Parts: sequence; C-alpha cells; structure tokens
Amino acid sequence: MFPNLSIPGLQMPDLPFAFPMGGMDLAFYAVAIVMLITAVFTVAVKNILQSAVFLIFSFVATAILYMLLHAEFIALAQVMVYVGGVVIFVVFTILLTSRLGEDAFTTKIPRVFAAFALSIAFVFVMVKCILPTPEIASGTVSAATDYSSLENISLRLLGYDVSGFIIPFEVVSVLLLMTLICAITVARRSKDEMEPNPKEVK
Amino acid sequence: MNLLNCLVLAFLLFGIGVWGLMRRRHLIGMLISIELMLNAANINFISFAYFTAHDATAGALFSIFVIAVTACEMAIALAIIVTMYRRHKSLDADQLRDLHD
Amino acid sequence: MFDFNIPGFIVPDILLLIFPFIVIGSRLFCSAQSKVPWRIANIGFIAIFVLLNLIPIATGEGRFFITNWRVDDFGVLMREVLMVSAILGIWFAKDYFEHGADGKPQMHQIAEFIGAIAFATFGGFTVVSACDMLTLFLGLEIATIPMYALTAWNKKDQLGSEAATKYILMGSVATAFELFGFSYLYGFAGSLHFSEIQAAVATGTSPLLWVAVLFLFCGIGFKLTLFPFYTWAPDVYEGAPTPVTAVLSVTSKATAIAFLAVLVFGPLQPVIDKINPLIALLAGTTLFVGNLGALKQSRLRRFMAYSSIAQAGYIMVALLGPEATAKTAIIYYLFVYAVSNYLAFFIFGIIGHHREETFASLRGLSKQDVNLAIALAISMFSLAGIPPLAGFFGKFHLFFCGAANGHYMLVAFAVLNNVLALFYYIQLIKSAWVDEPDGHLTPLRLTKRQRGVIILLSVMVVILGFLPFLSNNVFAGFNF
Amino acid sequence: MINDTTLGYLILILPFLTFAINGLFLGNKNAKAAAGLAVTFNGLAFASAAMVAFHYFTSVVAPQKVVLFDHSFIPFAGELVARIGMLIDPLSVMMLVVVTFISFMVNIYSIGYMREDRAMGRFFALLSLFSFSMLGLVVATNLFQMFIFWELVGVSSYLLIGFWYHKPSAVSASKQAFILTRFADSFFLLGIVLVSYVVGSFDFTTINSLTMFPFRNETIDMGICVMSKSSALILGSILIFTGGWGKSAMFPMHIWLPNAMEGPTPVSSIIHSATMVVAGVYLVARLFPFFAVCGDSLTLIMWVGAFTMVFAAVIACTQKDIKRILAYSTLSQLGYMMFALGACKIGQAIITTGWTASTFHIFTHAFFKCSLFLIAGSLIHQVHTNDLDAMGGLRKKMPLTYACALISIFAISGIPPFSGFFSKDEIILAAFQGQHYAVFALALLTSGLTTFYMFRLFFLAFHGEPRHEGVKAGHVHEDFFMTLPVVILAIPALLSGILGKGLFEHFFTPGKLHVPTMLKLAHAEWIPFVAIGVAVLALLIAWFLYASPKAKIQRALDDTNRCGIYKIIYHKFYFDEMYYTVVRQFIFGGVARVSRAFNDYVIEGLLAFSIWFIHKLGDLVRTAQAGYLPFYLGTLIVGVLIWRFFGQLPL
Amino acid sequence: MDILLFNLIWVIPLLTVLVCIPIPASHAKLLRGLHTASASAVLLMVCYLAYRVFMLSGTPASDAASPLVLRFLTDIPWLTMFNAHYIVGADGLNILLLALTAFIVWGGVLVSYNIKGNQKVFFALIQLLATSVYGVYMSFDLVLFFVFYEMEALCMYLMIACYGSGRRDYGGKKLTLTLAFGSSMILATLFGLYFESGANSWNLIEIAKTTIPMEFQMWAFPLMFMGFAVSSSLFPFHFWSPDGHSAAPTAVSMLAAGVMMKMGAYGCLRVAMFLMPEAAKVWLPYVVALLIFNVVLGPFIALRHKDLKYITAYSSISHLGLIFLGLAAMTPVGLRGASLQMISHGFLTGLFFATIGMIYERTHTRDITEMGGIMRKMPFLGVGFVIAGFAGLGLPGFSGFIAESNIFIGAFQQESTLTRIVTILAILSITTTAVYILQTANRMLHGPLPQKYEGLTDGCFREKLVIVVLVACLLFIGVCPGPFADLLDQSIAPIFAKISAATQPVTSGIGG
Repeated sequence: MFPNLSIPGLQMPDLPFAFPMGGMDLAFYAVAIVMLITAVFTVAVKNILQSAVFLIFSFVATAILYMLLHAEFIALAQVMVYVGGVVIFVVFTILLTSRLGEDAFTTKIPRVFAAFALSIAFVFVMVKCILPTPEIASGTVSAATDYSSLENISLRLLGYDVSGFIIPFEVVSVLLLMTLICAITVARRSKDEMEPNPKEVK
Repeated sequence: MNLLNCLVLAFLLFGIGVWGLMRRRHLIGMLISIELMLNAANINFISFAYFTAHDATAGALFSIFVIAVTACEMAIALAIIVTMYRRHKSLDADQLRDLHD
Repeated sequence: MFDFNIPGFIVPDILLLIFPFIVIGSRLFCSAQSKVPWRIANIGFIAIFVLLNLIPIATGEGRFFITNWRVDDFGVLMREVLMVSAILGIWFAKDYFEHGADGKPQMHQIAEFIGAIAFATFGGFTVVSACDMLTLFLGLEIATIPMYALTAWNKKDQLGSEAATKYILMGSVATAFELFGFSYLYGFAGSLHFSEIQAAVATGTSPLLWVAVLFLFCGIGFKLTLFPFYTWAPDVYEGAPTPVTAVLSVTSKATAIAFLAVLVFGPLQPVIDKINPLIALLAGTTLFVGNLGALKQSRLRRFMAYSSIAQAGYIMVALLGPEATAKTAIIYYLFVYAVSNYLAFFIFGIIGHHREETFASLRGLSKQDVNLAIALAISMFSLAGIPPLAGFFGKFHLFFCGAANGHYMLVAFAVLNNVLALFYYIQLIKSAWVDEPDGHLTPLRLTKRQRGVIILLSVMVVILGFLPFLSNNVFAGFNF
Repeated sequence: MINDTTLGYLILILPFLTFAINGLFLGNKNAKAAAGLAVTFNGLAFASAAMVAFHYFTSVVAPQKVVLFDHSFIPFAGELVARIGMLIDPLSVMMLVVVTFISFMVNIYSIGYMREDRAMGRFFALLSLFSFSMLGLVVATNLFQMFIFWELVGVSSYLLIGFWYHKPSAVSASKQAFILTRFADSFFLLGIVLVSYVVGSFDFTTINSLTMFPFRNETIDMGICVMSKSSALILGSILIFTGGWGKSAMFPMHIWLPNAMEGPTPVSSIIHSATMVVAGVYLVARLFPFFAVCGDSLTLIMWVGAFTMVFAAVIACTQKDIKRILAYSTLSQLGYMMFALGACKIGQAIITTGWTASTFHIFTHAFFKCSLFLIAGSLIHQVHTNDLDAMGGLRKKMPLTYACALISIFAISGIPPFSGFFSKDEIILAAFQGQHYAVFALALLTSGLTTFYMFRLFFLAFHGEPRHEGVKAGHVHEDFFMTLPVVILAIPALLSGILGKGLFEHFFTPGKLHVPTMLKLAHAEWIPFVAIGVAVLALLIAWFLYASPKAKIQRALDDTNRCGIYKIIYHKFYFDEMYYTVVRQFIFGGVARVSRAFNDYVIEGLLAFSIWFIHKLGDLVRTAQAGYLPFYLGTLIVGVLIWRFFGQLPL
Repeated sequence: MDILLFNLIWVIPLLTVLVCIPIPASHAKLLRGLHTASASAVLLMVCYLAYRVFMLSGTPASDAASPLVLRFLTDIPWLTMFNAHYIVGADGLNILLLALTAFIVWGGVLVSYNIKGNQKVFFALIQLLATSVYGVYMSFDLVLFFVFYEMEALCMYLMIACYGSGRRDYGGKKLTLTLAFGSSMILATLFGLYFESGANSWNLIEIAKTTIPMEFQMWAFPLMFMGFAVSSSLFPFHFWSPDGHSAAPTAVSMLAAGVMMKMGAYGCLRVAMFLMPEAAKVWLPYVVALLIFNVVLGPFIALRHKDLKYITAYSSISHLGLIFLGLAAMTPVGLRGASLQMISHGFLTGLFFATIGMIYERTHTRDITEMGGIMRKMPFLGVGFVIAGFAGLGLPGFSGFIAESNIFIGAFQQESTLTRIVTILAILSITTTAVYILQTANRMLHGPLPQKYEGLTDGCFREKLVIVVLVACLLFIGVCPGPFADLLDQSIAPIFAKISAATQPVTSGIGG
C-alpha cells in the first residue's frame, strides 16, 4: 500500500545498517552530514554570533530532512518558527547583551575534552541501547505520504473524537499566552528599576 | 535511509548539543546547544512517524507542538537572560556562583 | 459536536483557565499597590476549591470532557491539592508585595504573579487530565514555564535572576530528555494515546520502550528533584523569592509526581514490575541524598530545599504500591506536605520580614513568641514524620504502599532515613527553642491574617492525621 | 487463751510494730516514748517466745517439727512456692528465745547507752527492725524466706553500723560490712536458685530429706561445663554455705566484723556477737542433713571454721581496742561453731555430736558474749574510748560490772561450771570423735589462746592503776539501765551450761539423716581435764604478764618496740590493706575503669564515628552543590548514564 | 462505664492540654493546679480500673476466640485508608503498667512545680508524654500502638532541651534520635507483620491468630526486638540513656526512665515475642549475650561516675537488662519476673530521679564528690534516696527483690548455655549493684556536711507526698506480691502458650 522508497535488493541482512545507495539515501546522507557539521560548528566556533548563524544552517538542514521524510508542513514550520523566530530572537539578544557577539569567555582545553568525552559516551551508550530493536533497521515505511499534509494535520488537530487533538490545541494557546505575559513581565524594565525605590532605601 | 539512521542522527545531534552545553561558558551559547538537543528530539518524532508509527499524523502534530513549546521556552529563557545581563553585566555561566552551599 | 451543556465537573477547570485574565485585567483598573487583584484572586481560588469539593469522587473510570479531558477521582483530589497550594501561595506571597524581606527588595506586579501561579496550577490540572502524551507534555510545560518566570520575578535581585538562569537552562535540558522519552514511547507504540500505548506495552516490550522510560524518568526526575537531577533545587530555592520557593516546593512537585503517577499507572501499567527497581532506586538515593544535604545547612530556604528533595524521595516510594493505594497515598501525602511546608514557610516568612532567613535568626523565638515557636515545632515534626502529626500519617501511608508490594528493604531504608531527617529538623527546632539569642531581638509583628493562617495550618497539621478525610470530598454530598 | 500460733505471730509482729511506729511516727522527737515502746514490745516478744518454748518443750511433739503457719508469698512454678511461715523445732525455738531475750536486754541497755544521742528514736526503730528480721530468719520454713530475712538482717546491720553517719569510719565500715556480706549473699542466692532448680522446692523439709541417687544420672548445663545433678547439688550446698561464710565472717571474709565495731556498742553486742553473725552457723545447722548428703562440703566447712578460729584468736591476743578484741573473739568462737558442724563427718559417715555441740555453743555464746559487749560498752561509756591504754583500775569504780565481767570471761574461757565450758568441751569432743585430730589440737590451742586474750583484756581493763583522767578523778559510775542487763545476762552466762546440757542432749538432733550414722563413738573422759588445764595455764600466763605485781604494763601496752611477727599480727596480717588493694583498686577500680573505657571510647566512639561519617557524606553532597552551572548540567547527563546502568531496566 | 473510663485514661491528659491553651502562661498556679488535678484524676481512675481488672480475673473474655483475655475492649474503625482501627483493651500486664504510669506522671507533675521557663508548655508536654505512654500500653492495634510509641519523641526533645540542665541539647538530641532510630526499625517490620501474616489487619489479636512465615520472622524479629530494645537501652543501644537522663529535668527523667523505657520491653513482649515466637526461640538465646554488658558491666560503669543521674542511668541500664533476661528465659516465671521488673523498676527509678531532682534543686550540683552529710539537713529526702537505693539493690520487702528473684529463677529454667552463664553472672553481680548504690549514698548523704550546705532545707509537703507514695508502692508490691503475680500470670499465660506452641522446642518447667 505504501511505496517503499529504499532499495531492498542492496540491503545486507547481516548489518544493522542499510548500505547507502539510491537517491533518497544519498540525499539523506548529504543532509545528515551537513546538519552534523553545521551543528559542530554551532557549538565549536568561538564567536557566539557565528554560532547562531551556523544554527540557522543546521535548522535548515533539518527542515530538508523533514522534507525527505515527507513532512513538508513540519519543515515549513521548522523554518518559520526556528529560523524565522527563535534564531532571530537569539541574535537580537546577543546583540543586546554583548558587543557584536564576541565571545569573551574562553574555555579551558581539558573542559572541552571532558565535555566531548561525556557527550561521546552518552551517544555511544544510548545508541547501543536502541540497537537491539528488531524492526528498527528495516527500511520499511509505514506512513502514508500525506501523513503530514496540512489537511490531515488540521483535521486531527481540531478533531473532537478520541483521536482528535483539540484539547492540546487549546492548551497550547494557553501556554503561548502565558509565555507572553511572563516574558513581558520578566523582561521589561519596571519604572522603579530606573531610580531607586524610596521604600527600598528605607 | 532507514529508521536507525535517523535515530542515530538524532542522537549525534543531541550529543553535539550536550558537548556544546558543557563546553560553552556563554549563556546564550548554552541555549543554542539546548536548541540543538530539542531539535534532535523533533527529528525522532518525524522519523518514527514516517517509518513505524501506525498513527503517523500524531507524531507530526507532536513535533509542531514541540516547536511551539521550544519557542516559548526560548522566549522566557532569553527574557531571563536579558534581566540577568542587566544585573550581572555578564553572561558567563562560570560566574554564576553566588548561590552555592 | 460541541456540547453547550458544560458538565459540572469541568467548571473549576474552565474557571481557573479564565481566571488569570480576570486578575490581570483587573490591574488595568486600579493602582499598582491596590489589593483588588489579590482579593479577586482570593475569592476566585477559594471558589474553585469549593467547587472542586463539590465533585463526588470514587466514580471509577472517571468522566470525560470532549473525550480526551479526563476527570477522575485522582484528578479531582490532585486538583484540590494544587488549589490548596495556590491559595496558600498567594496568601503567603501577599506580604512580599508590601515590603521586602530577607535582604531582598519588595516584589511587584501582584496580578501577573497570581496569574502565573494560576497558570502553573492549570498546568497541574492538565497533567492529571491528560489522556494522551501531547496533553501531558503541554501540561507539564505549562506548569514549569511560569515557574521560570516566577523565579526571576524580583528583577532587582541578583540571586533571583541567577537562580532563574540556572533553573531554565537545566529545565530545558530536562525538557529535551522528556521529549526524547516521549518520542521513543511514540516510536514504540506508534500512537500518542494512553490506551493504545498501554495496549502496545501489554503485548510486548522493546528497547525503545526502556529508553523511553529512562528518558522520561530522568526528565521528570529533574522536576521532582530526584537524584542526581536535584542539583538545581537548593540554588533555585534559595535564590527565588520566598513565596515562589514555597509554591515551587509544593505545586511543582505535586505536578511532577502526578505526571509520574499518570504515566506509571497509565500507559506503563503492564510493565510496572520492571520499572519498580528503578523507582525504588530513585526513591532511595533521593531521600538519602536529600537528608544528607540538609544536615549542615544554615540558611532556611536552602534547608527547605534539601528537605523537599528528601520528601520527593519519600513520595516516590508510593509509586511502588498498588494503584489505588498509591494514588491515595500520594494525594494524602501531598496534602499533608503542602500544609506542613506552608506552615514552615509562613513562619520563616515572618522571621524573614525582620531578619535574615537563617537558623541564627530563629534564636530566642520560644522566648519571644512561644506560639510561633510551637507552630514551628509542629511543622518541623510533621515534616519529620513524627506522630500524631499529619506528616507521620502521610509517610506511613507512603511506606504502606511500598510495603504492600514487598519492598521492605526500601521501606526500612526510608524509615531509617527518617531518623536522619529528624536530626536536622531538630537542629532547626533547637535554634528556635534552645539557643540563646545573640543580642537584642527585633520584635516580631504578626498581622491578624498571618496569625490566623498559622493557627489554621497548625491545627490542620495536628488533626489531619487523625481524620480519615480522603474517603470523599467534603461537600460532595451536594452532588451538583 | 492465746494459742501458740498467735504467739508466733506476736513474736514477729511486735518488733515490726516497734520499728514501724518508732520509725514512722515517734521518731527522734519522742525518743523517750520510742524507747519505752521498744522495751515493752521486745519484752512482750521475749515473753511470747518463752511461752512458745515452754509449750513446745513440754509438749509431746517436742523434737519434731511444727509449722505454726506457712503463707504462700509468691508461687513460682509447680511445687516451687516461696512461703512465709514459722517453723518450730528445738533449734528455732532456742534461737527465738535467745534473740528475743538478747534483744530485750539490749533495748534496756540502750536506754542508758544512747541517752545523749539525738537520733535515739531511729536507733530503737532500727534495733527492732533487726530483731524482726532475725526472728524471721530463725523461724524460716524454707530457703526463700531465709534469704528474705537474711537480707533484711544484713541491711539492718548496715544501718546500725553506720548509725553515726557523720563519722566517716562508721560509714565506710557499714559499707564494707554490707558489701562483703552481699558478696557472699550473691553466691547464696545462686545456690538457692541452683538447688531449687534441681530439687524443685525451697522447703527445708524437702531439701533436708533429699537423697543423691535420683540425681546421679541427670546432667545440668552450668554454662562453663556440664555436670551431673548430684555434683550440682554439692556445688549448690557450697554456694549456700558461702552465704553463711560471709554472714558469719569466716576467713577470708572476716574483715568486716572487726570494722563493724564502729557502730554503737549495743549494736555490736546484739548483731555482731550474739545473733546475726551466728546466722551462718544457723544456716548450716538448719540444712545439716542436706549438707550431710553433700558430704564434701562439710569438710570445707570444718576447715574454714577451724582456720578462722585460730586465726582470729591469734589476732585477738595483740589488739588494744576492747571492742576489736571482743570482735576477734567472736570470730574465733564462730569458728568453733562452724568447724564443729563440719567435724560431724567421718569418711562417709556422719555423727551428730558436733551438731549438738555447735547449737549448744550458739546458745551459751550468745549470753556471755552479749554480756561482754555490754560490759565493754559500759566501760567505753565511762572512759569515752575503746582503747585499753586508757582503762585500768576500773574494778573498784564498777564493782557489779567487774563481777559480771569475771563470770562472762570464765564462761568464754571454758572454766567449769560456767556455761562456756560445757559447750566448748562438747565441741572439742566432737572434733576428737570425728577423728579430726589436727583440728582437735587446734581447738585446744585456741581454747588456751581464748583464755589468754580474754584475761589480758580483763586485767588491763579492771586491774592495775587507773590510766584515765576521768577514772582518776572519780567521774566513773555505774548506770542503772546499763548495769541491769549486764547483771541479768550474767545469770545465763553462769547457768545456761549446766541447765542447758540436758536439754540439748535430749532434744537437739539435726533431724533425719540420709547417711549411715556411726554408732560407736569414742568416749574420751580426759578431754575436759586437758581443756581445763590449757585454760588455767593460759590464765596464769595472762596473770603473769598483765596483773602480777611484776607485770610491766606500760611495756605491754607500748607498741614501739615490737618484733616483726607481733607487728604483723597486730596489723591483722595486713588483711585490710590487702582487701583494699585487691578489691578497691583491682576489681572495682580496674574492672570499672575498663568497662567505662569500653563504654566511653568504643561504644561512644562508634557512635561518634557514625555521626562523623554521615556528616562527611553530607559534606560530599554539599561539595557537589558548589553553584557551578556546567557541573549541574553535567549531573543531568551523567544521571541518565547512571540510571541506564544501575536503574535495572531490562536494557 | 468502665470502658468509658478506660478510654478516658489517655483522653484526659490531652483534654487538659486543650483546656490550658487559652490560659495565659502567667497564671502558673492555676495551670499547675489543673494539671495536678487531671493527673490525680487519672491516677484514681487507673487504680480503680486495675482493681476492676483484678476482680474480673478468671471470667472469660467477651471474644472467646481471642488468644488474649482483654477487658474493656474497644474496637472502632479509624483510618480506613490503611485499615487501622482504634483498639484498646486491658489485661493484667498493661493495667499494671498503666497504673505505674499514672503514679509516675502524677509524681512528675508534683515535682515540677518549680521548673524554670514556660510552665504552660512544660506541663502540656508532660501531659502529651503521658498520653503517649498511656496509649502505648492500652492499644492493641499496631498503628495506634506505633503512633503513641513514637509520639514521645516529639515531647522528649523539647522537654529536655528547653527545661533540662547540663548538655541538654546534646542529651535531648541523643535520646530523641536514638529512640527514633529504634522506632524506625519497628516501623519497617510492622508493615511486614501486616502483609506477611496474611491477616491484613493491624489488630494484634488477629495477627496472633495467624502463623507468620519463618523466613520473614527470622529477619523481622531481631529488627523489631532490637527496635524495641533501643528504648529499653539494651546494649549496644544504651548510650542515649545516661546523657538523656542527666540532661533532662526531674519529671522527664522520672517519666523517661520510669515508664518510657518500659515501653520497649513491653513491646518486645507484647508484639515481638507474642507475634513471632518461633523466631524468638531462635534468636533470644543469643540476645542474652548482650546482657553481659547491661547486667554485669553496667553497675561497674555506674561505679565510675560521679554524677547522680549518670549513676542512676547506668543503674537503670542494668535493671532493664534484667528485664531482658526474664524475657529471654521464655518461661512463665521469667516472663512474669520481667513484667514485675518493669513495674518495680518504674516506681524505683521514679523515686530515684524524684529524690535526685529534689536534692539537685537545693544543692545545685549532682556531683557526689561535692556533697556529703546532707542527710543531716534533709533527712526525709535522704531516707527517700536510701530507700530507693535499697529497693534498687533488690532488698526483700521492696518490689525489686520480687522481680529479680522471679527473673533469676525463671532464667535459670532456660537451659541454653549462654542464658545459663548470663544468669549466673547476673546473680553474682548483685554485689556490684550494692557497691555503687552504697558508695553513692555514703558519699552524698553521710560524712561531714560541707559549710555551703548549712542552709539547706528538707522537702516540702508536696515533695514528701511524692516520695511517700512511691515508697508505698514499692513496699506494697514487695510485701504482697501475690495479687500482682496473679494478674500478670493471667496475661502472660497466652503469651507463653504461644511461645511454647511454637514448633521449635524450648525448655520449660523444673528439672528433677
């Protein structure tokens, strides 16, 4: 029923990894490598502003990955919210808080390596955890190609039945509103912050 | 391309996020790393939805919500960091040591 | 189709949802120092609490609103606990908006403050009402995000913003863990609905499930301050404004444990035996570490942080029991814990308004105001779990749950740790009762409201233990 | 008509009432009333005892046992019931009479002696408490009752020795007396527990009618070793004897008795000479058939008695404190009684001469020794010192006292026809008949020593020139209340031997014995003459040294140039010092120090260590909480790893 | 009517506290009067009830199936969440302990008239403590029992730390925490009893009807026994008692040593041994080894101390060791001896601490080397102390002797080697007891009077009354132990029956 987009003939049954072949695979690996490299740059570059820029690339690569996975709407959201919203917000904050985003803090080399070792260990351990799962390495795809079409998503999002997500949809609106209020309250400079409060002095 | 590849990719991204989190001293740098980690989780959702889940749309939906929530968290975090910057005039995580035992 | 006949059991939730807007809106019409928002909040919260009490409990599966908003007896009682925490929280917070305390400046924007607390409470409501992982996740976020903001509420306070920074950075990592957990659970079951996940779990397991469990527990471990994810708690408790600390220690914890209870007794029910060792280990290590950390503290709020870490460990023990008992125990304990904790915070608040919030400031309290000292002793002994105070019965119930499934070793360990806990609670009582004051004591002035609340809470701590009050809601006889 | 049971109750209740009324109500403020009450009630008790004795000896049941009453006190298990009762047999009747009589006399005497004391009421109360306890002891029907009153006797002795509690020496003497006897009593109690466990009863009748055969093949685990029950019984008998050993101040537990002379003299006279100290002898006599089946213990008893007899007599020869001489003489006489009981054993056979002699000696000794103490008290009361240095020449000032003293000293020296002669002669005869010739020789030797030191005392106190200012000045006189009992006591001291001999030989046998009794006994008619000869010789030596015109009394009293042996003897073989070192320093000092160190350093140390350790763990937790954000974030990551590996999830 | 009265025993102290709440602390006289009246009322009630129990003895219990013959049984569902009931009842053992408590509480209230500090709080705490002790002895539901058992910790610390002397904080903390440590061990096993017994009930009587699995008993019994033994200061958990007692004010020492320390032994007998007799048979012969410290070395340590309260505390340690010896005997005589010793030692040590407190109030020191000859100035108190001493060293005529003889005879009937050795050592160490008691009495009361004590006065009427009543109790039991033995035998019989019915054979009865 669902088209199998990978090429089964070239799969090596012994290996848990599918051998990279075919257009989709090549595209995937290309995207993955780009994503990882930009991510590494994101965390490794010294300048925080550059880091933010690399983050944009990483996010865009992720969006491309989503498109490979037939989740076009999500890819769109990713680009719009992350790239268009969050990262810009980050950049503004950087510009607001430091002189042209120059990272004044240097990290000592041992700490860099310790952090690296920890993260490597973490990834290694976790990947090892999921490896034994039987169905995980098969290239079968269960989803319909339109699983994340706008229509499907909105039908589910506003559905009242058991499988509908109207409740989270309403709830997330509360969340957003609350964030708005909280963020404004926290971030704004109150009037008395400018000049010392007479009560406080007393 | 299969599920495992995607999951490993997500973990690698998460790992890079962890690395950044630990090696950065700049608070915003840390936040950026956290963004990477959250992004990794999102990749997971989509991969599962695409490859195995029988209710694939739900996964996609979840990732939309994750994007929204992440944005909210970022907003608050940046607000707090701005406040913090006004007080401390610094964004060095290592200098946040007024509170300790 | 949309049913315009809103069922009664949903009314409190909806009220709470629209409530923050009324409070914040009321600010537009009055001055910054006005008490109107606070009064409105007071009336509203109490009204919600009373309405919650009107819902008869013990109706089995629970009732559903739009098929995915579940109101069962656990949910109702949990809501009540959260409301109690919210009411006591705003009562407690009131004074901090009038003058500074413990070296921290006066707080501002009470309406927004109350709104944030209401939102956090609503987050808790969402968690206990969730039927799918998405709602659960959102509930948890709604309960958490206002806490970040509340911690940084005192913008002029350096420590507050530091605490908030630490809190939100670590909290975001924990959210990432949680998302990983959810994603794997989704990957395992292929669905977000609890019933379907439960069915999938019942048919068979896979590493994906266990990775999901691991990440979920680690993520929620942060919010519940489990070992070793508790590190934020002492700093945040100390740095945050005192009323926020109080709310944090009750509401946030209640939400987190409710989250775990919903998960463990919901989708993960079929594999609960396999998770039990993890729960037991988390409980054991947490209560031990919490108790150890509290041993040599000198600042009251940091002390309370460790104490609440230990309490989180104790409360985890309940998850090991059979579902019905465990849920009762959790609710009961949270209720008792809320009351005792707030009693302690009220007293610390009074001290804090005049002096620093340290052990040393408690000196001579018994000579200065013996009733306050008695109330302090009551709350401390209750937290330590000494009968006949309510804290004992709460802990007894928790241990009863743990023992019901044969976890005697853990129960014995937890009970032994109680001695350690008693040690540091006694340290505090000693400061108030035994130590001589350093010099002249600034007189303590209690407002009528403070006095009333302290008496009310003390009496509750004393008598709650004796009363089997959880068999039904207080006003449930009206059955609307 | 009052029957015997009522009289029996009266004998016990009257002294107790005196104690209760004096102690609770009259007290020191109504001293005269207290004294009157004490004398009256004790007199009545004596009268009752006399009537009981008269009824008993004139009745047909005479040598048999009669139980006047026997109330259950606490039932333990089965037959093992502690009872409080009143056993009447010749032995207990004799003791009843002796105790009540002496008590009556001493009470009269105390009116005079304690006249100036502030705490006279207390004195009379305690004296009556003692009488009550002693009476309870002698009429005991079972071991448990005996132990109860045994302890009460001990405590009244303690209270009376320490009567003048502001005197440190009195206080320490009382403590020593109580602790030493208590030490012995602990073995006594162990013996009671052991014997009652094996036998299943406390009752004297049951215990005295035991035979060993049923116990041969049963074993009992005594902790350190497993032994047969018959051996356990022998061990039990020795343990029980240990109680008497301490109470009768046999060597080496004798040291408390001379020190106990720190108490008021009436106390010394009733408790530490006439009645309480013979309780040990009484105990052995009471349980004699039991001891007889536990054969070996009798040999022990004999040697303990014999050694104490000589040992004490030797020390008595050198002492200068008049009361201490009498105390050592008491020890020596107790040794006589004790060894006489032990000497009843010949191989596996038992003769009863020694038993009769011993009980007879209890009887006679009570009178003359009490009398001697009262006389000593009179002297002390006049010259205000115990020291013979300060006496001398009192013959003329106190003629009645002098006469009575002479009678009593003749009695103790065994000069016929005074009472002591008859009983002591019988004891020596018993040793001879028992074929214990070494002990026999020792007894003869001690007889001579006794005569010597008693006459030494007599001559130094009454003869010669007055050495005391008060005596010289003529302040000395005889007090009526103090002289009357002395005079009354002189009568039995003189006559009880002659009159009692027949009575004792007729009625006094230890009861049914379960060992073959040897029928043929050697009748050595020459023994009395040898004994008298030794006594007279000793008397002459004493006269030559201390009373003859040539005697150098000053030199005799001078301590400075003494040879080594005399010095050692004078210092009582340094026994007090040895005790002090061993008991105080080593046992109580050492063990106590070690146990306290164990407690304070080991136990408390472990406690402190665990607290320290927990605090260190707490510090560890707090160290982690350094406020360092990267570290905190690291804990999150590491936490996941921790629970992945240790969370016991099936990964 | 009797049932109501019986339930009022623990309610009255609590009500007194409530009544006193509105009275300001400055009305000390009124407060004292109220508390004295309430304590006296409870005392009279308990005495009457003890008499009633005595008169009822022999009549069967209302519930024929019950292994215990209980009077005034009350059973009300209480905390339905975990199936706890409010069950109280009386038998010979606990009614006597209740009476003991009533006497000591009454004495404690009377001796505290001059306590310094906030009297209102102090008396309220005493009454709370009384409630807890009454409750422990009355309750037959394990939850109720435990609630009352642990309640003491709440009062103890405050009373010692606020009203005590010397190292009061240290002593109070040590006492409270050690006791809490003990009760935590008990609590852990209580749950096991509930679930493992299969009775699914906290009712002691119901649990007693079941047989608890041996594997559970084997670890639960030592835990529970030691937990209880902590409060009876069994080695090695005795360390709290000297420091605690010495720091505590008079009334608290009286209550702590007099009644609270008995709660542990009572729990050992009533809960641990009664419910888990099989394990008791396995473990108790080894537990006696610990008694070598309590019974044999305890008196020696007392000998080395100069502080009166330390001496008395170590004396208590050794006397409580004897209780355990009686328990470990597991024979009717031994158990009865142990119960008698609980009661006897309660009165005895109450008297001890009362007199020490009164003397301390006057001399302001408890160091016996600093005292001397105060018998002359305070004959009444001195005699009281001496009597307490004599009772303590087991002098016939006082209750201590009765108890000790029962214990010795009972323990000798237990044929395990270790028990035999310890019994022999225990009998022999009565000498050491005598040594330290006489040494103390002599140093303190006798000898020359120091100049500074010339102005001392003897006890007032109130103090004399306390001493007289306690001495009378000691004497009453000592002189006429029959009724007490009868009462105790009735309540011990079912316990012993359970022990002797346990599968593993245990020696009993008399040899020969």
